[in-house]
Amino acid sequence: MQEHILSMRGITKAFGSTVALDNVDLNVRAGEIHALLGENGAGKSTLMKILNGVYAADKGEILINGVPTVFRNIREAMAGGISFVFQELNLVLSLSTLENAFLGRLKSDSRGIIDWKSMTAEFNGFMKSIDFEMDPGRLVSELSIAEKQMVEIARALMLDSKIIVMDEPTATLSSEEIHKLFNIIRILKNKGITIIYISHRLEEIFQICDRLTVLRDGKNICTLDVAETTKPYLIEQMVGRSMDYEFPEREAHPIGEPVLDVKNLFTPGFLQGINFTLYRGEILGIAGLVGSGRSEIARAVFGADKIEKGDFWVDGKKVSIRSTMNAKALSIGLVPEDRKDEGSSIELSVMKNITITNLDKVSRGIVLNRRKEVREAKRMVQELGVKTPSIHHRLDQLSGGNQQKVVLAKWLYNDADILILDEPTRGIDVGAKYEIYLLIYEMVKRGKSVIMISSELPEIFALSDRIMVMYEGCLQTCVENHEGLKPEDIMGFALG
Amino acid sequence: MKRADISRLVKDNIIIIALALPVILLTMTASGFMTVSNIKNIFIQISLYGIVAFAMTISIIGGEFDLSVSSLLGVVTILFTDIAKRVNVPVAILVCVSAGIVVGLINGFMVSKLKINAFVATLAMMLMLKGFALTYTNGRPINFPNPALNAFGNGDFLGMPNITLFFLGAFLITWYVLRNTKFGRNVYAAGGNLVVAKMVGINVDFYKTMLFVILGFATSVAGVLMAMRLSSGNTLFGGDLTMSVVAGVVIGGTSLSGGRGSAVKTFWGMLFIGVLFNGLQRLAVQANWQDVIKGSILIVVVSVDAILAQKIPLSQITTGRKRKEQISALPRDV
Amino acid sequence: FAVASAEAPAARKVFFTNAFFTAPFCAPLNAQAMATAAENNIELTIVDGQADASVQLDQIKTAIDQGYDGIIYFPADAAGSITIVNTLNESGIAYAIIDSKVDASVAETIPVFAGPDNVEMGRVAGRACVEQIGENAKVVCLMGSAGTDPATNRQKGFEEIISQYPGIEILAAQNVDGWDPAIAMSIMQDYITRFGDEIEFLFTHDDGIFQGAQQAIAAAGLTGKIKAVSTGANNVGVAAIKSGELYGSVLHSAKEEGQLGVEAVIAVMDGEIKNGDQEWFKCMSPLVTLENVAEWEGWGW
Amino acid sequence: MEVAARPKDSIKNRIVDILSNNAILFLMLLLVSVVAILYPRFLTLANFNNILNQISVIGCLACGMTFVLLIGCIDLSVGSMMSLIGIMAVTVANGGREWLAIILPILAAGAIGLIKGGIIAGVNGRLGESFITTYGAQSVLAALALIIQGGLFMMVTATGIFTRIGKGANPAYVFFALIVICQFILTKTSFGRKLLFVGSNPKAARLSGVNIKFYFLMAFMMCGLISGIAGVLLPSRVMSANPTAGTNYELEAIAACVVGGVSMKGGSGSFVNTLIGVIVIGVLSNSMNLLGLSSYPQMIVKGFVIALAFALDVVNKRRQMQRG
Ligand SMILES: Nc1ncnc2c1ncn2[C@@H]1O[C@H](COP(=O)(O)OP(=O)(O)OP(=O)(O)O)[C@@H](O)[C@H]1O
Ligand SMILES: Nc1ncnc2c1ncn2[C@@H]1O[C@H](COP(=O)(O)OP(=O)(O)OP(=O)(O)O)[C@@H](O)[C@H]1O
Ligand SMILES: [Mg+2]
Ligand SMILES: [Mg+2]
Repeated sequence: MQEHILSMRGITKAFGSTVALDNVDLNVRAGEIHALLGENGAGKSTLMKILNGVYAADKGEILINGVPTVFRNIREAMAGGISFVFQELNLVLSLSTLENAFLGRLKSDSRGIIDWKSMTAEFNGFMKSIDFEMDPGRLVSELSIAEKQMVEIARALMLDSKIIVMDEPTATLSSEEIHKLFNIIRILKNKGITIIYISHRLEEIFQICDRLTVLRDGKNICTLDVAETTKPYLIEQMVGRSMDYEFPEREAHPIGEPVLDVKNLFTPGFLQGINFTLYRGEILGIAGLVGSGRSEIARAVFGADKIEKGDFWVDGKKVSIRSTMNAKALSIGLVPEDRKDEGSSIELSVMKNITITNLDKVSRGIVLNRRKEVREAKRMVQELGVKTPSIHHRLDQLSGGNQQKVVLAKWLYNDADILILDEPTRGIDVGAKYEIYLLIYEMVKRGKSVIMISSELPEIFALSDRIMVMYEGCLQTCVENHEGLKPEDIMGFALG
Repeated sequence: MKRADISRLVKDNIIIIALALPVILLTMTASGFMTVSNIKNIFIQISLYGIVAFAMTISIIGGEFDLSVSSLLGVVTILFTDIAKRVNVPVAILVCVSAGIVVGLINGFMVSKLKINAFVATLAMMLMLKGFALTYTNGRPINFPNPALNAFGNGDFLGMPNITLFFLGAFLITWYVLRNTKFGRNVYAAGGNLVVAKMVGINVDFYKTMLFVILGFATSVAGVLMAMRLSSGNTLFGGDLTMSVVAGVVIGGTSLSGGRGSAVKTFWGMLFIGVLFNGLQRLAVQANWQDVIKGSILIVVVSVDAILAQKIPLSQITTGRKRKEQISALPRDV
Repeated sequence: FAVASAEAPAARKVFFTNAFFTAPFCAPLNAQAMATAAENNIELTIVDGQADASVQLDQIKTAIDQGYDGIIYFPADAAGSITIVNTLNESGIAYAIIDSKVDASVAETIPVFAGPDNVEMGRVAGRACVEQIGENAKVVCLMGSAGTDPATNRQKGFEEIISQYPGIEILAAQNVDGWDPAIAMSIMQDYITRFGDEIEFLFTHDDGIFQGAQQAIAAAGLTGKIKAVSTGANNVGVAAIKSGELYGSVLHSAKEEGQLGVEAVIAVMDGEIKNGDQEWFKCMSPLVTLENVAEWEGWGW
Repeated sequence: MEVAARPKDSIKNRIVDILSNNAILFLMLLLVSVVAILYPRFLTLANFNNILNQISVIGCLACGMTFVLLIGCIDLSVGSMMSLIGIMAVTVANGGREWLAIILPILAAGAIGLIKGGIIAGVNGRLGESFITTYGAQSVLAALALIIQGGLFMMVTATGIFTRIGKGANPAYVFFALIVICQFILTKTSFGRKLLFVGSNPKAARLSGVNIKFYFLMAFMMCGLISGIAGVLLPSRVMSANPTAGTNYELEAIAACVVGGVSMKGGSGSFVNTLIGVIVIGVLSNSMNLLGLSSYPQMIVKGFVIALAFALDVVNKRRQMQRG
């Protein structure tokens, strides 16, 4: 029996009437990479937040190296040698990348005067070691979400902790960055550092993890060696039923006339003359590396950003899209990649978030019909399997994946003809992803069209009718998704 | 220089441009504007409020706001004159500075520990302080005719008004602290995003409290100087302190939503207000119309600032990967 | 053209910092000061002292720097005037104080003060009170804004008289922030709740305050039951006197004060008065009642 | 979905719950009882009427302010707006057109609100921009109020409808009606819902296809209109207009909203919160006047009560957090 560097025993935590954790154990051996798995809302993040003192457990104890320990806040946890990459990005947008990377532990001399030079050196050194180009002076507000994620990771990894907790660090990264990240994780492991790794991307578990613990509905299901298990078995443990496939089978669906034509789209300083067409009933995937400009296209088409020039045709008519209102009136919808900042209002209830995209549907004149609104919201919650105590709970009381489902629900509810999904399944568990894929199929079968941006190539492959590849603001290619197409082909384009 | 660079330059320095305009106009129209004595006058006018303005800059960057300074200033002038009269000046100074710090501590305690919204907490403090001062003096101002102190309050040192030296000192300290110290940068972090600051282990309660303590301290210094300058203490002194100071800070370009701003900005902002007020008086504009002009200018400056900020989308400020230029690692804001 | 202007003596320039520029009382004061100045070939600039001695000090320093011929100073408060008076004295500029007195420590250095005798006004009101209600009665007072010279001294004069009659009791006295009629009304409503019909007499420091309080009195049906004396005797007061709501009001003529202020500074500029002379251009303070209202109407504003 | 039932709370726990959930109201009840024991007249209909009469003007202002706070802005110019509107209203009313004197100034106030909202929306502003813009507007409007009538105090000489709306309980009816209407708009219409959403996260609202500029505009217009109503009520109540009548009312209005529980960050709160805040502050002032506290100690008590109310509220929230 190896020694446990961390063991959490009998942890129980309830939020109001929701029991998030029920008598949960977690035993982590020194120097291993331990995966924590479970559906959305299973209690993974909550368990980690109990470890670092954000929440106090109702019951249970935490032992570190066999010594009972309670951290009252993150400062104590960090001092105790544990660092965290949280599920939600924790960056100060108004500060530079460098400062964010050293947030909370700025280097200074004894008088408190900051040593910019050595911090810059350390940061550049670290970035070089993971082969990721990043300017330390850029404001974080100017970074794309993936770059932000890298800053977040850098911060935790540079800390030299004994234990590093990573809550879905790869949810917004594409395979290139993930590859780089894994390299550094392996280096850390060789140095004897223990890592707790949370992810919904199961293949990652098999790539780097040693052991894993599965939670379901706040309860322990099992703890296994990764080598001894298989993906289908894992899925069964997580979801509670067996799933043969991760993706629903591609069904042939009729593809009609063009619904959206984008010609010569330029955005200030980035997109360089993008041309593409979207057909009725089509799923158009957009692949590319982090920062290649995929989100930029989505935002431009939805009228969210100012464009330099570009023409749009919807249903064969030339239209001008100057604002999100224009786009919405043309029955275009966008699920943005940043759910917290742009996708939702976390202080408002689930229902209010869902119905905001189409209040007319649930009101007579301008007066809301509450019964109808509740009914509609409940229907959406049901359809997407959002796990929430009620539709009147605030969004920030939901788990990360469930928040993402609400953001999706919001636009599915509006039932737009053209739906642009920017990383729609970010942070969503396998089971729920499957449901969402079914919903997307459902939509296109009803004659809607979908543009799907995703950093998960398998997802793009499994769903898209055609795949567009972006590289540094330029459209590299647009290919039919047929049997013979290989991921390497796409990666080739994506790398320039 | 690219167009984007020029517009960024304009945007970052809008206040200096806004300042240059009235200065040029006034130099041309009002005789005696560009004289040493008048420039001195302008600095004297902004010095005492300026001391508080720098402290307010720190606290606004830290995401907090203090309405109670206006009452505190009055209380300090009263305490100072009263104690200086009854005991002596050093004790009076000591009491005033401690009072400022204690008020800051209480404000800080209410905000960081009791989690009372800063606006409400300091509003409550404002009422309590004012009530205290009025009860204490029964509403009557206190006089303290002391020629030596008065000479200090109104005097010069090497051609520089004494109170302006305090102002410049406050400026330099604030500038340095915000830019180069751990304390300063953590204030930016706490103001930029409190939750995040907490999540990365910054002791935000300490920082929040310090913001108010610094404000209390600066206000007590300004109050003592004001009492010396006017040889009296009065509850009504500093009635418009909060608003003028916040206006100066924000006009300078420090964002009220926290996390952004700098001492240099506030310096220009206060100077702008000083030039404007002085100029309007020199041009013999009648009082009501002075208010109309002042108000309109505030609106215009803030609007222009905000519009310029929008005109340049962030993606233009730093271009994408293709044309990425090296930017120094130093924080942008300072 | 140039010849014509050479004949008339160049207009002298006078600067006037009015601490309570925006108060309704000051509107006629400013207007009359402008008129008197024009009659005397003076260019008058009036600025708002914002009720703040610090602001006024800055204004006066700038004005001295600009080379005005004379300054009229309406102090925000007595204590705050020390530095300002010293500054004025040092500069050698001609100046006059109006409306509110300066601090005792510098009072001996000033050339001239133009304004009312607030203590005397309070006394007049006090006597009127005794005359009205006799030597046994219950009184409430609504005073002016806290800490101001008129509020302090009018009450002082009033209480000086009242204190001679042990039978007269002051039930309550409260400052009305900003001389605001709406606040006066609320306070009076609460007084009526608190004391019911015990209140026999009301002393207000301003006709506007009385006007607000009167709304509460009328709503409670106590008009005529509560006798009242006010100060000001302006249009508001005169109207109330005529309608019988108000027994009398002690005149404080804004117009007269504006005129006296300008005349005072002219006298100093002409060298007729020197610093330290402590002249007092006193405003009249008769009690205006129904009997003599015709005589005094129009003196207020 | 697993939902475990919590053990039934003990009676004691439940009482503490009720108390702490309504800390402000209980604090007020306590105060009322103390004053009522000392001054039995406190609990009379007449005094009740007085309180209603006293809170209604500031209540209307607070009601308008709530719109602006809900959208994450602030309006520092409502006080001087009220002064200006009062002067306008009395000028027109004394000219004999009393209905016009009621309607015209309110519309003018709405127009001024639109201008302010237009600026804020035009610059995509929030708290900071609205702070400075409306601070500037405060100075402009106050000066205009002084310029229009030469800074004079004006008596109301009209005798008709204009003088009646401010008498007795009428202003209170206006105030309550406003609260009911606004609360309805906020909670029961799509307009109110979108307003709340914009206040809570303007970025997300924009990306949901909401015309956020329109809502900024409307919030300020509503605030303007309603402060216009306050501006008409005030001279009708006091029977005079004063060019500086509204000085400092804006802070009182904000205080009332915030004490009642409207958040300054936008997106959270309702008109019921405002109503509670206005009543608490009104009752407090009234009882202190009755207790014979002079205006200086009154300030201390007011400040203390505001802080205390909030501290209790926070303690309550923390208790709930701990118990999950
Ligand atoms: N602050 C909170 N208040 C109320 N309920 C909460 C709160 N935080 C989490 N919960 C609830 O606790 C449960 C567990 O949430 P948690 O965030 O731990 O899930 P998770 O396993 O991390 O899921 P995901 O994969 O979606 O991130 C969920 O049902 C959630 O609704
Ligand atoms: N707000 C912004 N300000 C400045 N630059 C930005 C901003 N948002 C994105 N960028 C930059 O624009 C480029 C394209 O970003 P975009 O978000 O479109 O990329 P993406 O392909 O969607 O990749 P990601 O996976 O990072 O979302 C990146 O270099 C990014 O740094
Ligand atoms: Mg989670
Ligand atoms: Mg993207």
